[in-house]
Amino acid sequence: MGFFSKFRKKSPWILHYNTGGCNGCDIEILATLAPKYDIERFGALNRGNPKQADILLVTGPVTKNCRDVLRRLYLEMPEPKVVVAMGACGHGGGVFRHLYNVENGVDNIIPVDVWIPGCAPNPRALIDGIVEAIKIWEKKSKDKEYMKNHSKEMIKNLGVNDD
Amino acid sequence: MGNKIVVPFGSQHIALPEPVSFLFDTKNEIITNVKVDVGYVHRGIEKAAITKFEFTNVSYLLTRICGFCSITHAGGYHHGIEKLLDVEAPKRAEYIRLIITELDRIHSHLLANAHVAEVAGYENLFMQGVKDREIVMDLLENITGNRIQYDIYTIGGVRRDISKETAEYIKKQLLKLKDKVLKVYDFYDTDYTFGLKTKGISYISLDDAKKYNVVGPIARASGLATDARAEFDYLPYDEVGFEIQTRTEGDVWARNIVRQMEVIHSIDLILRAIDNLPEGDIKVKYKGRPKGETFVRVEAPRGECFYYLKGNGTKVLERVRVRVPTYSNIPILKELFVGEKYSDAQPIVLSFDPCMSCTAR
Amino acid sequence: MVKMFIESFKNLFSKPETVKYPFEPFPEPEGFRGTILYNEELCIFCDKCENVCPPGAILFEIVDIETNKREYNYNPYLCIYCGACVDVCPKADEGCLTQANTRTKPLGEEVVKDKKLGYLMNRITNPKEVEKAWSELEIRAKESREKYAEYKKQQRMKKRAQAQTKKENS
Amino acid sequence: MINPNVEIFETTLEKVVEDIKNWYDYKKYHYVTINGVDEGGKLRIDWIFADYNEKNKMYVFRVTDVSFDTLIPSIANIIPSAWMAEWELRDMFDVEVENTQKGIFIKDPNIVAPLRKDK
Amino acid sequence: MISVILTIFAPILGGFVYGIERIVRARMQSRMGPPLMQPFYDFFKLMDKRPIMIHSFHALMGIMYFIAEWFALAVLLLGNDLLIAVFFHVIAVLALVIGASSVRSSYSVLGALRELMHMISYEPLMVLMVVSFYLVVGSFDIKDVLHYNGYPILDLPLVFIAFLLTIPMLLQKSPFDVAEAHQEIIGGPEIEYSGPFYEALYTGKWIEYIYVFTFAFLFGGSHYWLGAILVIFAFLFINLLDNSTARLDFRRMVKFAWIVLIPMAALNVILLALI
Repeated sequence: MGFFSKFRKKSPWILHYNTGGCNGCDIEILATLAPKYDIERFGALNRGNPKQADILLVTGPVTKNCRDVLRRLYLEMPEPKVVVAMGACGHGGGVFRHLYNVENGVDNIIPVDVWIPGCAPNPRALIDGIVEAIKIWEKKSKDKEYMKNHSKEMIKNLGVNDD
Repeated sequence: MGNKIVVPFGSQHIALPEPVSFLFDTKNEIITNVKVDVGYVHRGIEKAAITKFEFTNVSYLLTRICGFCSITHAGGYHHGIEKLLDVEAPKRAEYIRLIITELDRIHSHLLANAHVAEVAGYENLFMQGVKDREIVMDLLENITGNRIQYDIYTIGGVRRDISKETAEYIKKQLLKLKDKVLKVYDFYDTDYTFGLKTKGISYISLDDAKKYNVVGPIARASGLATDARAEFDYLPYDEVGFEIQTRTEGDVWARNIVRQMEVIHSIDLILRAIDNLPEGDIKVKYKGRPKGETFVRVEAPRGECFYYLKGNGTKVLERVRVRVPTYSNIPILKELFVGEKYSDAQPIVLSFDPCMSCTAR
Repeated sequence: MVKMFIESFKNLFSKPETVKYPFEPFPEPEGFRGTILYNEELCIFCDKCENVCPPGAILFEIVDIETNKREYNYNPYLCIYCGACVDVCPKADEGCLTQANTRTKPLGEEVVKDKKLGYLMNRITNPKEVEKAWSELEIRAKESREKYAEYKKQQRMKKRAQAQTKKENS
Repeated sequence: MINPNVEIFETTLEKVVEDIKNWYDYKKYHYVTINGVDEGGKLRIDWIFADYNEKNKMYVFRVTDVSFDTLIPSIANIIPSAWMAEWELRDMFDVEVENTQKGIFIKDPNIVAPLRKDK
Repeated sequence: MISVILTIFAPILGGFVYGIERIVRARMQSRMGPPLMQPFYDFFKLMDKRPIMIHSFHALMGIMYFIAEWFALAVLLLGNDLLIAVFFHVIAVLALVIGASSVRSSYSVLGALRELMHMISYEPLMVLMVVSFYLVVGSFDIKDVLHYNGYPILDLPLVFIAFLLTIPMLLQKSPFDVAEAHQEIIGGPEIEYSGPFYEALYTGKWIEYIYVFTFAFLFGGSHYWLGAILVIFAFLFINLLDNSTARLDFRRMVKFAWIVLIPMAALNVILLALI
C-alpha cells in the first residue's frame, strides 16, 4: 500500500475531545478552524466522528468521569491513528496535577504520540503539533506498527487483548 | 417516524466544545424528555484551592477553571483576597483590569455568537464572526503575552502595564473592530434564514427568568436587567459609564443580539477607559495573611460569578466557593427542551453558551 | 440572507485573510510568555521558583546530600507559562530565570536538547518517557529532600553531641 | 477595595425553610447559591441571596453547627433552581439532603466527601 | 463516445468538481482553503485505513449506493430514458437509507429518516422536470434533448428555478442539508461507515455532482455554450446559497418543496401544455 500512504499526510481528519480541560485549548482549536489560521489548508477537517478520524486531539487532564469515554473513542478509531495531547493538562495534568478526580494526563489512559506545550497553546503551536503528528502518522503507517508495540500494561489498561 | 428514538447529544459531539451529555427522548424529532449530565469536567478545584495552593498563587489554579472567563475568576478571587488583606489596588491597575476584562468579554461573546451560527448550519456566519475576533486576540496577546490565560491579576494590582503606544494601538484596532462588529450585528439582526432557525425558539418569559434566577445575557435577553457590573462595585464601571443592555424577546435570537450589543458597548467602555487611563503605579505591596470571610460578585461573559472566600490567618485559605453563571442557568436549560425539535436543540444549548468546566469545576 | 449572499460573492474575489504560518515565519509578539530559560551559574538555589510553580514544573533534586548540590529540572510540557517563577526569582534581573519570547517545540519524534532547560530534559532521549521520568523525579526529589533534612538533623545532633562531649571533657 | 453589604440571618435547621419561604420574593431577590463550610467537624450552611435593586446588598441565611448525619431540608420547592447546589452539597460533604441523589459530580465510589477535613 | 468516457471517468471529474467547490467555499468564507487535489488525497487515505464493519449488509448497502449512483449516471449519459435514470437514482438513495437504518446508532437512523424526507421533497420535482423536457423536446431520450434546436431554458424558466432550488436537497447543501446535518447528526447516514466503506459513500457523492450538473446542462439544449454557462451559474449559485443560509428544519424543507417548488414547476408544465 505504499502508493496510498504517500497521500495520507495530506488529509488528516481530526476528532476533538475535551476531557476536562479549561476550554482554553478548545477555543484555540476553533480559532484554528477560523479564517486566520485555517487548518483546512492541510486538508484537516474536524469530523467529530471517531470512525472516520485519523488524529485524536485530546485536551484536558482526563477526569475520572471522562476516562471511559476517551478510551472508547480511542478504540473506535480505525488504525493507523495518532493521538495528540494538547496543552499542559494533557501532559501529566498540568496545573491540575494530583487533584483527586484527575488521572494526571492523557498518557495514563491511551498512548500519546505528540504533546503540544502551552497553556493554552496558541494556534501556531497547534499547527506545529499537527505537522509533527502527521510525520509520526506517516511513519506509523509505513512501519505498520499499529498497536503491536503497545506495552502489555497499556493493552490491559485499554481493555483489549488482541489488536 | 412515530417511534420513540433516544438521541444522545454528548459527551463527545462536534457541536460541543466541552463534555456534557444530554439524552433526548424524541418522537417525530420532537423532544419529549431530557436527561442532563454535567459532571464530566469535575476536577476538584475547590478542594485543591484549600489544600495544595497558597493564597498567593491559588489564582493560577482558579483562572484555569475556565478559559473563556479566566479573567473573571482572577477578578473574583483577587477582589475578595484584597478585601481580606485590606489592600487597595491603585486606580491605574483597576483601569487595566477593566480593559482586559472587557476585551475578554468581547472575544467570548463573539465566539459564542459565532458558534450559535455554526450549529445552526450557517458556516459562513461563523467564519465572519470569528474572523474579527482575531483582532481582539492579537490585542490580548500584545498586552498580556498569552491568548487565553492572561494571568495579569496579582494581589494589589496588575502584573503588566499598558504603555502609551499600546494604548494607541488598542484604540486604533478597536475602532476598526467596531465597524466589523456592526456589520456582523447586521447579519444576526436581519438574516432571514438565521431568524427562521432562532426566532421564537426556547422562549423564556421575564417571570420565568426571575423564578429560575437566570443570569447573564440569557436573563438580559428576557428583559431582566441584572448585571453584576451594575449591582456590585468591583471595578470603576460607573466612571466609564456602564449601561445594561436588554432585549425582551427571550429566545435564541435575542440572546445573540444581546451579546452583540454588549460587544459594542464593551468596545465603547474600553475606549473611554483608555482615554481616562490614570497615571500612577500599577501595583502596591501587601502585608499579612488573609483573615475573615467575604462575598464577591463579578460579571463573567456568561453572567454573574459569585465568590466566597474564607481565610483563617494561615497561608492556605479555609474555603473557596465558586458559583459560576452556567451553574445557575442549567436548571432552566433543562426545562426548555421539552416540546422543541431535536434540530433546534444545538442552538438552544449553544445560545446558553454553556461553560461546563466552570459548572463542574 | 441576501446581504450574506452579496458578502460571500465579494469575499470570493477578495484576498483571503489566512496567514501562511508554517511556510512563512510568524514571530511571536513582543512580551510573549514563552519557554522559561535557566542559567545555572547565576542561581543561588533559593528554591523560590519551585515553591511558587503552580503545576510543579520546576523541581530541584538534591543529588549530593553532603555538599547540598542541587540540580534544576524543568518540564516545559507541564509548564503553564504563567511567569510566576520569573516574578519571584531574586536574580531575574541578571538573567538567572528568564522567560523567552519563543514557544517550546511540540514533543513528538525527539526531545529538544538545550542546556537552559535543566538536567532532566537533556538526559531523556525517548520522548514517550518524559512523563514517566518526571513522575519518578517528583518522588525522587521529595525523597532526596527528606534525606537531606534527615542528614541535616543528624549533623546537628552530631554537632550537639560533640559540643556536649567537649563540654563534659572540659 | 469592595465593601459588600451583607446581612446575615442566623437561623436553625428546622426553621430555615420557613424563614426563606416567608422572606423570599422572587421579584425582588435573587438566589445565588448554597454554600457549605466545614468548621472543624461541624458543617455551616449558608443560603445566599442578592438584591436586584440595591447595590452591593447580599443576604445570608446561616445555620451553624450542623452535624454530618442530619437531614438537611431542601428549598427546591421555593426556588426551583436550587436543586443543583443541593446535589453538590451532598456530593462534597456526604450529607443527606432531601430529594437528592449522589453522583452529580463525583461518580467514583472511592472518593467520598472531598471538602470534609476529616476524610 | 464522449458520454462513455464521461461515464467511466465520472468519479474523477466529480472529485475535481468537489475540489473546486471546497476551494470556492473557503474563499467565500475568506479562508485559503485546501488544495484542488484534496478530495483525492482523502480518497487515497481512506483506502489505506483499516476497515471496521458493523455488519456485512450495512457495508454492502454502502457499496450498493456507489454502484447504483454510477449506474444511474451511466443510464443518464449513455442515452436512455431520463425517467429511468431518475428511478435508478432513487434506488441508490434507497440503498443508503436501508443501510443506514440497519444499524443501531440513533444518528444513523435519524439520518435515514431524514434522507427519506429528502426523497419525498425532490423526487416529484425530478419527475416533473423530466416530463417537462418531454413536453418541450418530445422525447425522453437524452440524445434528442441534446439535439434539440431551441432553448429549453426559455420554455422552462420556472422549472429551471425550481430545479436550482432542488440542487441543495440533492447535494446536501445548506439550507436543505438536513440529512447530513453535520452539527446535529454528524453526517447522518454515513456516520457508521469507515475506511474503504466510507470511501464508497464519499465517492458516490462526487458522482451525484456530475449527475446533477448534467441535468443543469440539459437546459441548454443543443447550445452547449449555454449549457456550460448554466452549469457554472448553478454551481456558483448553490455555493453562494450554501454560504448564506442556515440549515432549515426538514418540515420546512418538505413544505417548501410541496407548496412552492412543485406548484411552480407544475404551473410551467401546465402553461407549456396549454400553449
